[in-house]
Parts: sequence; structure tokens; C-alpha cells
Amino acid sequence: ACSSKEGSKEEKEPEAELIVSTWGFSEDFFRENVYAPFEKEHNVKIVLDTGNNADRLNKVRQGNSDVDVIFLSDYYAQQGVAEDLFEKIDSSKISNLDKIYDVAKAPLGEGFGPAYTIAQFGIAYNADEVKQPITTWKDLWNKDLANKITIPSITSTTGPMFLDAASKISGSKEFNEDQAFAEMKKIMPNVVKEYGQTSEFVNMFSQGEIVAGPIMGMYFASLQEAVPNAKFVTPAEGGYAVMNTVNVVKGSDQKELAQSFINFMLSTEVQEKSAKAKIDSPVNTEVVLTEEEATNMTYGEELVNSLITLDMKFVNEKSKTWIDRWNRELVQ
Amino acid sequence: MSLFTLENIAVSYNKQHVLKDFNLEIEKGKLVSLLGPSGCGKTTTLRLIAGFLQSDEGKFLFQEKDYTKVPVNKRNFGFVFQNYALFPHLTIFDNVAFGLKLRKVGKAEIEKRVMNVLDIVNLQGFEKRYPKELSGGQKQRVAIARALVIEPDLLLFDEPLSNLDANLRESMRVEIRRIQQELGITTVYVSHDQEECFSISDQVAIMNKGVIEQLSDPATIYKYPSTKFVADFIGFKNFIDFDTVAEREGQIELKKGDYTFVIQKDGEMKNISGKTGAIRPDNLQIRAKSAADPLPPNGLFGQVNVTTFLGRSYQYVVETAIGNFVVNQEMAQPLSMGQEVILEFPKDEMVLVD
Amino acid sequence: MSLFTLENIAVSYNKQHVLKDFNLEIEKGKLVSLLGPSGCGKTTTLRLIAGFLQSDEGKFLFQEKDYTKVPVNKRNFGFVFQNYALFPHLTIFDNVAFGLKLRKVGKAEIEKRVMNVLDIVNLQGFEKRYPKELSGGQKQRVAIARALVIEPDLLLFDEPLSNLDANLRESMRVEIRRIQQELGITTVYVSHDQEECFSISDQVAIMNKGVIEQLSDPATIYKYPSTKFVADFIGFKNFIDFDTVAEREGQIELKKGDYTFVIQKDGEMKNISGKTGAIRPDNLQIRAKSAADPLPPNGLFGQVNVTTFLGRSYQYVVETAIGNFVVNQEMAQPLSMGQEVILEFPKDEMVLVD
Amino acid sequence: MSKKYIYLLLLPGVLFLTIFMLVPIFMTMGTTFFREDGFTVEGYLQFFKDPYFMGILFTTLRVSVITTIISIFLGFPVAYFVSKMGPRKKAFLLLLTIFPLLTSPVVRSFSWMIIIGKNGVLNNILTGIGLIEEPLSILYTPTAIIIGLVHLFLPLIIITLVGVMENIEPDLLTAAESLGASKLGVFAKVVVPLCVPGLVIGSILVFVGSFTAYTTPALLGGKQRVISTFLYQNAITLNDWQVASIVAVIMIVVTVLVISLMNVLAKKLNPRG
Amino acid sequence: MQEKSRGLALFTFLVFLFLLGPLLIISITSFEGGNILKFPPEEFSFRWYENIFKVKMFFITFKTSIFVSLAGNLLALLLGIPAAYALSRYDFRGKNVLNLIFVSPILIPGIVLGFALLRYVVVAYEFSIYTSLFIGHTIIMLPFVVRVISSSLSNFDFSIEEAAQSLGLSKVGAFFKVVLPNIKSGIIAAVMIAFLESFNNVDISVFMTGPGVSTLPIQMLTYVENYFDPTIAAISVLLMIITAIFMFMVERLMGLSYFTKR
Ligand SMILES: Nc1ncnc2c1ncn2[C@@H]1O[C@H](COP(=O)(O)OP(=O)(O)OP(=O)(O)O)[C@@H](O)[C@H]1O
Ligand SMILES: Nc1ncnc2c1ncn2[C@@H]1O[C@H](COP(=O)(O)OP(=O)(O)OP(=O)(O)O)[C@@H](O)[C@H]1O
Ligand SMILES: [Mg+2]
Ligand SMILES: [Mg+2]
Repeated sequence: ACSSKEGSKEEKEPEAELIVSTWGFSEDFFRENVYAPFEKEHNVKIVLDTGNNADRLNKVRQGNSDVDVIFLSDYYAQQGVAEDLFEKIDSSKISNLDKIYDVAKAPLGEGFGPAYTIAQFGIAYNADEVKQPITTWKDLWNKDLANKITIPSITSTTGPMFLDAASKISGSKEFNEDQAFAEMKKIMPNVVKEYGQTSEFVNMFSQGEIVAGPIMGMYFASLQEAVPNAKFVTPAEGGYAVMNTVNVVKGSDQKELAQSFINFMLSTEVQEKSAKAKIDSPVNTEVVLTEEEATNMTYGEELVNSLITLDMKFVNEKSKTWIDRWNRELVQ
Repeated sequence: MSLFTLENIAVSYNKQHVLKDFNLEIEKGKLVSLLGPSGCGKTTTLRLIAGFLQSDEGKFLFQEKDYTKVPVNKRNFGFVFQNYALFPHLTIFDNVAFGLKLRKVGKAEIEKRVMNVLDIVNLQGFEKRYPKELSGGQKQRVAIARALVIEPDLLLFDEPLSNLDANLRESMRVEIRRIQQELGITTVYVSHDQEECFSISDQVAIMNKGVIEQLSDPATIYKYPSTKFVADFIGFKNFIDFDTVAEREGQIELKKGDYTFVIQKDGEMKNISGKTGAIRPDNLQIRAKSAADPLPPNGLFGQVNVTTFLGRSYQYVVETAIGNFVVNQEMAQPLSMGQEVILEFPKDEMVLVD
Repeated sequence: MSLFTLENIAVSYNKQHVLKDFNLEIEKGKLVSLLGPSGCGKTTTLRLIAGFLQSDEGKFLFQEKDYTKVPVNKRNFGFVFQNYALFPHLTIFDNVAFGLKLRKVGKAEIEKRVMNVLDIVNLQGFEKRYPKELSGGQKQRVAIARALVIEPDLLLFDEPLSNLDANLRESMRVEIRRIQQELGITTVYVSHDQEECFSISDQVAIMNKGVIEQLSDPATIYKYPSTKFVADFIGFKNFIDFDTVAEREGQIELKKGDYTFVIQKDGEMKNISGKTGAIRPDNLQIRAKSAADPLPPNGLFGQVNVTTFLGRSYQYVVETAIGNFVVNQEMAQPLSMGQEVILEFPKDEMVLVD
Repeated sequence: MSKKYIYLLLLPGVLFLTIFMLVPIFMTMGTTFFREDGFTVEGYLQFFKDPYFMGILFTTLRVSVITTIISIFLGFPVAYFVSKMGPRKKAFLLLLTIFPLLTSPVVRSFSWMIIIGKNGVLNNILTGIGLIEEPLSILYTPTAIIIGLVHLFLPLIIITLVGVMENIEPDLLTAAESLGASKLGVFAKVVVPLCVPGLVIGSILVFVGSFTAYTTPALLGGKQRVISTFLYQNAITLNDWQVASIVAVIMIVVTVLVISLMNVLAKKLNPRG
Repeated sequence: MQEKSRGLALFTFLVFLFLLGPLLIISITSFEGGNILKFPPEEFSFRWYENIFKVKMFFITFKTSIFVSLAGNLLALLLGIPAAYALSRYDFRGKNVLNLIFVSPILIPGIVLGFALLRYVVVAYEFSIYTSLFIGHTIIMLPFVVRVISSSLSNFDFSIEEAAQSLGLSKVGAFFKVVLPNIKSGIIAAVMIAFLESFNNVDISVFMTGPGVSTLPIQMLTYVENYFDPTIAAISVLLMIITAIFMFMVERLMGLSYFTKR
């Protein structure tokens, strides 16, 4: 990014700027443990553009934001790839790639950004309020849960995953759209409403509006605080992997630096710190956590490998149809 | 029998009394005028009667019922506002029809009555206009029409003709009087125009600083004001504070310094206790003095100070040994400044006031 | 030399002409009154002069400069509004001081001048109040004070005294006249009160439907109206449309049916071409007719139809062979309804009009 | 006053809006009328033929109209009351009125969840005093959306109306009363018509606000879809600005229609305005 | 009369209860000690208030928001007041169209407006982030300013404006000295509504913000996407307190009634 933009705060500092587009959570942690050391080492200033996936991606699309590095969930990152918004990465420049799980290396396709963390999409429930412990996706279909659960909206990152789960419930091995929707139709009586933001899930859960629902594991700690007897399970059919990726935006004038930044994100040092701070589950295999430290984290090769990954390319191609069907068939 | 009574009313704004110990009684079907200087409380009295204002003390009886707390809209009184208060969002027709519609009068009837009253106030053809498209006098007439058309139990007029020219004012006041008498609507009328008040009223109340100084039929007030204030207010511009007052042979003899005056005492004359003589400029006689003229009885020598043309007559201010006097007299050739004159005080035109 | 001139002015609202071919010329230092019936265009004329209104046609010259397009605030004219237009958010003091502050007058000077003018309009002690805390007449006086205090080049008064009682009105008009003359401020004055207009003005313009019918000094208009409209407007209530008019021996002989009238022809008399005779109610002579009375010259027999008390005098409507006549006469005992009377038309009081 | 001068007053604003709003908007929307083969309204026709789309359009319309009507009915008397207060009390009440606007939509909807939720304050009270047995389910229904929207937009209408009511000359109200109008009559026949300009703009603010609202329906509504959900899905999630623009144009047209209707009604109430 | 206005007073009270009740709940939850919004709160604490000051972005974006809203408000007033005046004072050709133009920014769904602005103005002319935010917010505020002010001018008696002119004020001067003071509460209402609309705006701001620059509502939105604690409630309460303090200062300086008509 050119450093002469008025928008950036420091006018006089001569050093280059690296513009990083990210969600904006735990900013203090990142500032201290990631940005600051990186700035120091490379004599660069990191400027953040924060916001949700869609908004940030949209700004990159319009070519306005001069972003160099962008953090996106795999679903949105795939859109960026499809629209040719990202630079190919020179994997030789990212030495830490070797240290991470294979699934995380190039989830969007060869040459595109790696996932720097993997989260698990499973089920949380309130053990006080459900008759039998929930262990499978299928359990959410139980009539006992009428009007007591929430599911992710199809437009959110995890929406397609739940749709996939529905397809699995139907017994189909391959993803079967029609059967999935048929199953979805059956679960709707149980659904109070869909949630678009995790905060909604948390609020509904803590206010007793719902007793169960699919959610990403990283948020479970919050639920547990509100409802001490809350449980998080990896459903028997398998949890889903939600991968957050880092990419270099096309037209970046700091490509080298951007790659160094990605490399730094994958470094054992950063990965370990952020895991211990319970911010992001590590993808770096060198990171070792105690059991205590691993609670609510997606940790361990075994677990990671057991997670189902969706073909985001396929999801992207289909999302318009799915959204449309979802609107028409499920919520009307 | 009196239709309504104001008893010991007191009204104040910001703790300052505007009306105090105010009493007024009006008989059914009568038209009573309130006359008084600007700010004396005329509008306040009307607003009180209309119910826009609550009195601090006192009682308002209407048809023997206590009306003090009856809400405005239950009173069925017509009010013509000093500042018109026309509804800007309604046409002239709708302004006038407003009260009728509320009374659920039929459409055809409304049409008829509104057109009729607009005719009376000389505003045929203005029905479709909005108030802001009228001249001041036209607005005022709409305000009158709006109050008349509902044929209320009591009509309250606050300077309803102030913005009309003499002719219109005269014809309007005749109309108001006619309607008022025909329908027997009791009316309280505020105007600063004395001729208007005197010609239209059954009774005139002269107000001063929130109290009524005199309440009588017009002719009595006109001829026999009872206080100096009233006299002054209705045009007795000349006053002489006498040193002594004595009754003698059906006449009253008055002395001021070296001068002696005589006043005819007639039957109706109410006030003979006062020590101040009052006379109107119109009633003073003035004529040029030739060198040899002696001082006539009830006369004074003087000198013309100021001359003003009034249309009908000329007005002079004459300087005399016991003060300045104002005289109006019709004459072909005006007297000139500095002219020596003789003033005469006709003995049946001077009155005594408190 | 004329200070300002209105030349062929035309003004219209919604395509209807309110003023048309309007011409007016006023000399420096003079006070000119506009008199005319409600809705004839007086306010419109003033607004035009003030610059609130643009004329469709015509020119306005002031001190020989074309003022037609000069913005209001560059004109330095004082305007007293018919509806007062006081600033509701300012105290009386600030309302009056408004113009002075704009003229960057010093604080002490403002204080002095405002207090002085408030004194003139009799509102000492009201400085701290807000307009809504005043009576109608008080507001009107503030409006006058506000216009006077800036000592403008031209003063425009729109019915400035309409809501004041007779005494105040008189003293105010004397003050206005005094200030106007002392400072030599040219003034255009609109009022519906004829006495006021006549007493205060150097010239009077009688308007009718947007044109000036007659412009003269007050005495001339008062005595010699040139048209029927003007005559009627200024109080010649009685008209006789003569069949023939003939001049004979310095007199004019007029015929109406069987009746013959004679009018004195004097030097000033401007209009001898008219065929309509006009006379004021005040100038008609009335007396009771005894059975044997012959018809006097310039006389008519009649019968009293209506009697009204006017304060000073009584008013009668008399029915005669050639129409009804209105007579005002002072008399101790009023004539009664139905009374047979003799009317006399003094030959020097009747005028001929177009 | 010369006409030129009037246009001069309007010019800066119009220029600003033209450059920064009208032109970009027309460029965005222009694309919805043109395909390779020239002008077309095909895109629009599809929407009007689609019962699903029409369904949510009408749902949204209904919710917005109801919200507007409720806001007027709640706001008008309150504005009247407030405008009659002394200056200090009036200022204080106006201050209280704007307070809700200072809270984020998320927290605000959370507070409504607490009030009208299954275990909410309202249900607790009602079941507590035995008025109902089963908790009312208001949350996640169109009713909840309406409550939320009214709460959101009521202040706008109150503040606007107070500003208008203050300039009504008090004697007009007394005049109406003296002609026989009850307090209610004065209100309906004089106050309301004179407030029409404020009422119109207030209603427009509320209606448009409700019609385009996204967060409140998303948080308080259940599975209910409103039209802005649809717009967001297409614009933000699918990045399909073509469809988003079509939806936006339809929304604008509907709004303009509703506003025209309101103006017609307003003209009836106050023909002069 | 008394009866009726007592009814009206009760009605007003209930409406205010409706408006303010939820705020009370928000205020209470903001003192929750735990990590989750809860009602009633389990323990009392100020920690989320402290948290506001710990997260630097809140303060930075708050400043941006205030700045943008104020500056935009100023421009909107500058552009809007003359327009409002012309639209309500005069009759002229094209008035309806102009009226429509001036409300149009609220008729156009925010995201579409934001998108169009981003694509055809900001990117095309390479405006900086602050400039774009400023322009975008001015556009949002303009209709509120124009319409609210012109509706409060609708019952205005313009003869006092003429009076002022005849006393020597220019047209502009008369407007400022006489018209404005008498529609003060209309202006204040317009300013407040416009300010809050802009201050709360998300739709358009989302497109106008960029690296290093964001507004408070967007920051708050970002926050709630990732955290579920009562910080946002605390911010809302804080904003109310700031407003109240501001009003209190105004009251001290010039009386609260400064905001309303006599
Ligand atoms: N805004 C307007 N639209 C249409 N007609 C108007 C408007 N203003 C005034 N008029 C008409 O123009 C005529 C002249 O009005 P103007 O106010 O000048 O009368 P005026 O002589 O001052 O009358 P008054 O003595 O009653 O005040 C009237 O007939 C009036 O109805
Ligand atoms: N709202 C108010 N606050 C304070 N004083 C007031 C208020 N209204 C009227 N007054 C005062 O009360 C007195 C009586 O007012 P009122 O309007 O009754 O007078 P008025 O006799 O009608 O006078 P005018 O002939 O000038 O209309 C006046 O001195 C006036 O200043
Ligand atoms: Mg009065
Ligand atoms: Mg007039």
C-alpha cells in the first residue's frame, strides 16, 4: 500500500505500511504479540482494516482499500480466489508451511493462502434442559426439541456445513441437495430462529430461548459461563472444520513483506501464544498444549484429521441456489 | 333578570393583578360595551368569560349556573379575536363553517348560513381563499362571520371592527346590532371607538386598571361621567379644579381663584359632590375678542396657542389665566395663532366629577 | 421636489390585479395618508414601497434613484405592520433596540433612545416583558416605537393606531406628527380613521380598487370630494342624482323631478361638471314640521324612519319623496319615529361630484 | 422575491446530492435496465412474477405500515403533551426522547428479549399475576419486529412533531374551542391539520426506516424474512449487485408510492400544506 | 379539561415507560460482573466500563464518529437550511421534484447507496477515507435537516422576517437573527436527529471506512461479532451519560430552555 494515504494516522513516519484486513477481535493480543514484533523486525507499520468477512471482501473487490494481507474464513476466501483477487503465494518464502497440518496448507487450492487456524463446528446444548445428552447431528431433529434450537443461517460461514450435515442425516453418502433440504424441512419446527451472528446464539442460549444448537467450539467458553451445565460435543457423524485463511491481495505493493507476515503468523511462537491465550487454535504441529490449555481448542492431529472439510469451491458455486431454496422452502 | 354575573373576579399574570374585585352583571339580550384605555383588562375580561382563562378568585354565573369551571367548548359562546385567529389551513368557507360542522348542521343548511353571513360581512366570492390571501380588514370580517354564524348564547367581541374603514365599520356595526337584537344574543363588546360603543350598546362599562369605574346606559355616561377618569376618557378634555362648590337656587356656584362659574343643576345630574368641573372641547364656545369686549358670565379671556384642522372643525388650544383649554369649533375661517379670544362655558354643558 | 415617485405600478396576486396603473408622488418631509375601503390595496402599496413585494410593472423612484430593485434592508424605511410583527423571542427592549443595534449605535445611546421612545408610546416599565405578555394595544405601540426609533428616511404606517383607545390614539398621533415633522421624515400613513388621517396629513389619497381617486390636502378633500366614491367614503352619505344642472348668477341650479335646489358656487369649488349632489348628514338641517309649514327653499318634507344615538348627536334616517336621507343633529330632545319633518340642504354645504 | 434567488438557495444542496448521490445511484441502477441487447425490464418482471418475493415485499410493507401507524398514534399525543410543557420540562422530555437512539441495536434487541422473551419480564409478570398460564410467544414474531421498530422510530416522530406544534398560534386552539370543539375536536380539527407537514415527514422517516431496517428484524424477528434481508443476502453475501440494485429500485418505487399516498392523505387533512 | 389532560399525562407517561424501560434494563445489565449479558445480573461490577477504556479502538472510533457526524452535520445544515427555507417559504416550479430529491437519500436503501458511493465516487475520484465518510454522512443527514426544519417552518409567521428587514437586516441577517431563533427547537430537533442517524449509521459507513479508520457503530458491530460481554451495553450507557452531562452543561451555561421556544 502506498504510504501517502491521508487516512493513516502517522503522517511523518518514513517506513512502509502493511495494511492488514482482519476481523478485529483480540486486537490487543495481536498488537502486542504479532504486529509489534513484526513491525520491529521489518521496520514497517501495520495498519488494520477491521470488519466482518463480507464487508472487507467487498471493499477489496472495489479496489479501494489498498489492503496487502487479508484474513478471511475459507468460505469468503474461496470467493476471492474465484474472482482472482489474490496473489499466488511463493511457498518457498513461507518456511513455516512445513510445520502445519496438511489440511491447512492450501485449503483454497494450490498457491493460495494457508489456514492459520482451524475451528471446530459442533453442537452445544444445555444439559439441564435436554432429556437425553445430545451426541449426534441427528439428535437435533428430535421432536423433544420443538422450538428449542437455533441453526446457523445459510449465509453465515457455517450454514453450508449444517446443510451438509443434513445431507448426511438423510443417509446419502455424497452430498445430496434435495435430500438435505428435505431433512432441513423436518428440523424447522425445532428452530426458533436462525442465527447470523454468534452473539445471537449466546444470548438466546443464556436467556433460555434455546437449549441447543450447532456452534463453533471456540465460542463454547462463553456459553459455559452463562449456563454452567452446557456441553459441547463433536457429533458422532463428525464435526466440521472451519478454516481461517490468510492471503495476499492482488496489486499489493508489499508482496514480500506480506508473505513474511503470513510466515510469521504460522510460526510456532505466534501459534503457541495465541493458543495459550485461547484465541486461535493452532495449526502448527510443533505447538504443545497441556490438557488445561487445550480445553475448547481444536487441538491434536487426531481431532483435526477427523474433522470434515467442505469443498469451498463447490459451496461457492452452489450458494446462490442454496440461499434461494433455503428462503423459499424453509423459512416461509 | 341578569343572564350572567361576574362576582369578585381576580385575575393575575405572573402575580400581577390584571383584574381585581371585578363585578359585572348583564341582562339577557343586552349588548354591553367595555371601554377603557389600552391594557386596562378588556381582553382579559372577555377571555375570562369565554373560559380561556381561569380566575384566581371569584365566580362566573351564567343563567344562574356556576360556569366558572365549565370547559370552553361547552359554553357555546362566540368569540371574535383581536388578532382574528383564523385557521390558516381552512378556506374562508371552512373557517366560517367550522362551528356549524361541529354542531352537526346539515350540509345544505351550512352552505346557506355560511353564504348568508359572508354576505352580511361583504365577502361574497371569497369563500375559496385562504386566510393569508386576505387583507387585514377582510380577515377581521371573517372572524366576525365565524362567530355570528353559530348563533351562540353569548357573543364576545374583541375590537371586531378596528381594521375597517368608517363606512364598513358603520354598516357592520348596524348588522351586528341587528343580528344581536333579532336573535336576542347577549353580547359583550370591546372597542376603543367611543362612537361605536355608544351607538351600539345598551350599556357601557368604562374600565380603568382592571375595575369598572362606571356602568350606565350610553346617554348617561356621555352626559354625566361620574369620575374624572371617565370624563377624561370620553372626551371631557377640559378640567377645572374648583376651590369652592356651593349650591344656590337650583344652580351650583363654583369658584376658582377670582373666577366664578355657574352650573345648571338638572334632575338627572348624578354627581354634585365632585369638586372638579369638566367640559368637552366641542361644548366650549370660542370667539375672537375685540378690544372692548367685557368678560361674559362663565367666561374667560385667553389666547390661541395651537390650531389643528380636524375635518369637520378646527381645534384650538387656548391659554388662560387658570390653565389651557381645548376647544373644537366649526367655523369658516380659522382663528390664527396668538389671537385674543373669549371662552365661554355654557352652564348646562359643564358637569362635576369626583 | 418629490422625494419619491411610484410610476405606473401594477401588482397582482394569482393573476388578479390588486394595483394597476398606480401613480403616487410624495414630497420630502410630507405625511401622506392612504384612505380607502378594506381590501382596496393600501397594505399592498405600503409593502411595495417597503420592498417586500416586487411590482409586475412600473417603477419606484426614491431621491431620484431607481429603487425598484433595491433590497429591503438597503432602503432604511421604517414599517409599522398591521399585525405588529413583533419578534417573539425578544423582550420589548430588544424589539425596539433591534434596528439601533444593527446601526451600531453605542450601548448607552441605545438605552437612551429606546427608553425615550418607550416613554413616548407610554410603555415605560414594560422593557423586560415579551410580546406575548402584552395587550393588543400595547403590542401595537411597541411596533410604532420600533419603527420610530431608527429615524428612517421614510416611515410607513399600516393602521398603526387601530387598537388604541381614543385618547391614546390622539396623543400618539400628535407624537407621530411631532417626530415626523421634527426630523422631517417623509411618511406614508394608512388608516381607516378619517379624523386621524385628516388631522395628521399634509396630503390625503383616497384609494378605490387599487387606484387613487383623489389626492389633495385634507381640507380640500374634506370639502370638495371630486367623485361620488370619494364623497361617499368621507361621509357624504346623501346623494341626489339630478336631472338637470344649470349655472346661473354665480349659483348652480339643479333639478330633480319637481324639486329645485341651488348650490353656491365658490372659488375653490373644483367640480361643477358633476350631476350628482352630495351632502353630509351633519350638514343637513332637520326640524319638526308643524302642519302649516310651507316647503322652504332647498327643502324637502319627510318622515323620520330610524333614530340612533351617537353620543354627541342623534342620527335620523328620513324618508322623502326623492329618497331616504341620513341626518345627524345635536338636539336636547330626540325626534321620534314617524315624526313629520322638514329637511333643508344649506346651499353652501352641498357639492357636485362625478 | 425573484425566482432566481430561490433557486440559488437550493442550488448548493441539489448540486451536492446530484454529484455524490444521484449520479452514482443512477449509474448503479442503470445497469439493471440494460443487457447486451439493450433496454429491458426483464429483471424486474421476474421479481414481480415471483410469489416468494412478493410475499416478503408485502410482509415488509405490512410491518412498516403498522409500525408507522402505531408510532403516529403513540407519538402524536405525546408530542402534543410535551409541546404544552414549560420550556424546561419540554427540553428535559425531549432529552429523554432521544436517549433510546443512543443505544446500539444489538443491546436494544437484547433488552427486548429480556422483556418479551419466553422467560422475560413481561411473561413473568403476566403469569405471576395469573393473567395467563402459558408464556406468550411474542419474541421472534412479526409483533416483536414491530415493537422493536416502534421503539426505534418513535423518538423521531415525537421530536419532529414537537417542533411543528410549537409554532401553532395558541389562539387558534382557543378559537376552535370557543366554536364548540372539544379538546379532542381541537386536536383533530386544528392541531392535526396544522401538524400535517411534520406528520408527513415524521411518517416518512418511520416508514422508510422500518421498510429498510435490517438489524432489528434480523435480531427480533424469527424465521421471518423482510425485504432488506433479501437485499443483504444478494449484495453482501452473494455480491450480486445487479439483483441488489433491482431490489433497491423496487424498494424505492414502493416507498415513493407510499409517500405519494401519504401526501394525498395529507392534502385532505390540510389542503393548504 | 383537567380530566382530559390527566389522561394525556398518563398516556405520555406510559409511552415514556415504553421508550425508557429497555434502557433501564440495558443499564442494569451493563453492571454485570460476568462475561455474558445477563438479566438480572449476578454480580455487580464496573469491569465492562473499564474494558471500554482498555480497547483503544472504541475511543479512536468514537472520536472519528463524533468528528464525522459533527462535520457532516455542519455541512448538511449549510446546504440544508437554505433549501428548507426556500422549500417552505416559497411556491415555485419544480418544488415537488426538489422535495423528492432532498428526501431521496433516506429512500434509497443504505447499502446500495453506500455501494454506489464507494464504486462511483470514492474509488473513481480516489477520495481519502475521511473525505468519503464525511460526504457519505452529509448525504445521510441532509434529508433529516431539510425536512425537519421545513416542517417546523410550515406554521411560521414570516411577517417578523419582513419586520427585521425593514429595520435594516439583510435577508440573510433576518434569517439568522429572527427566523432561526424562533424555530430553534426545530433546528435542534433536526440537528439531533441527523446527528444520531449519522452517529448510528452502519450501512454506508461500512463502505466508507478503511485501514485504520472506522466508526464507533462499526467497531461495536465488529465487537459483538466476536465477544458477548456487556461492553456494548456499557458503551450505550456511557453515551447516555455523556449526553446527559452535555445537556447539564448546556443547562448551566444557558438554561435547558435554550433548546425550546419560549
Ligand atoms: N396573498 C394574497 N393572495 C391573494 N390575494 C391577496 C393576497 N394578499 C392580499 N390580497 C388581496 O388583495 C387586495 C388588497 O389587499 P390589501 O392588503 O392591500 O388591502 P388593504 O387595503 O390593506 O385592506 P385592509 O384595510 O382590509 O387592510 C385584497 O382584496 C386582498 O384580498
Ligand atoms: N400573558 C401575559 N403576561 C403578563 N401580562 C399580561 C399578559 N397578557 C396581558 N397582560 C397584561 O395585562 C393587562 C391587561 O391586558 P388586556 O389584554 O386585557 O388589555 P386590553 O384592555 O385588552 O388592552 P388593549 O386595548 O390594548 O387590547 C395589560 O397591561 C397586559 O400588559
Ligand atoms: Mg385587548
Ligand atoms: Mg391592510
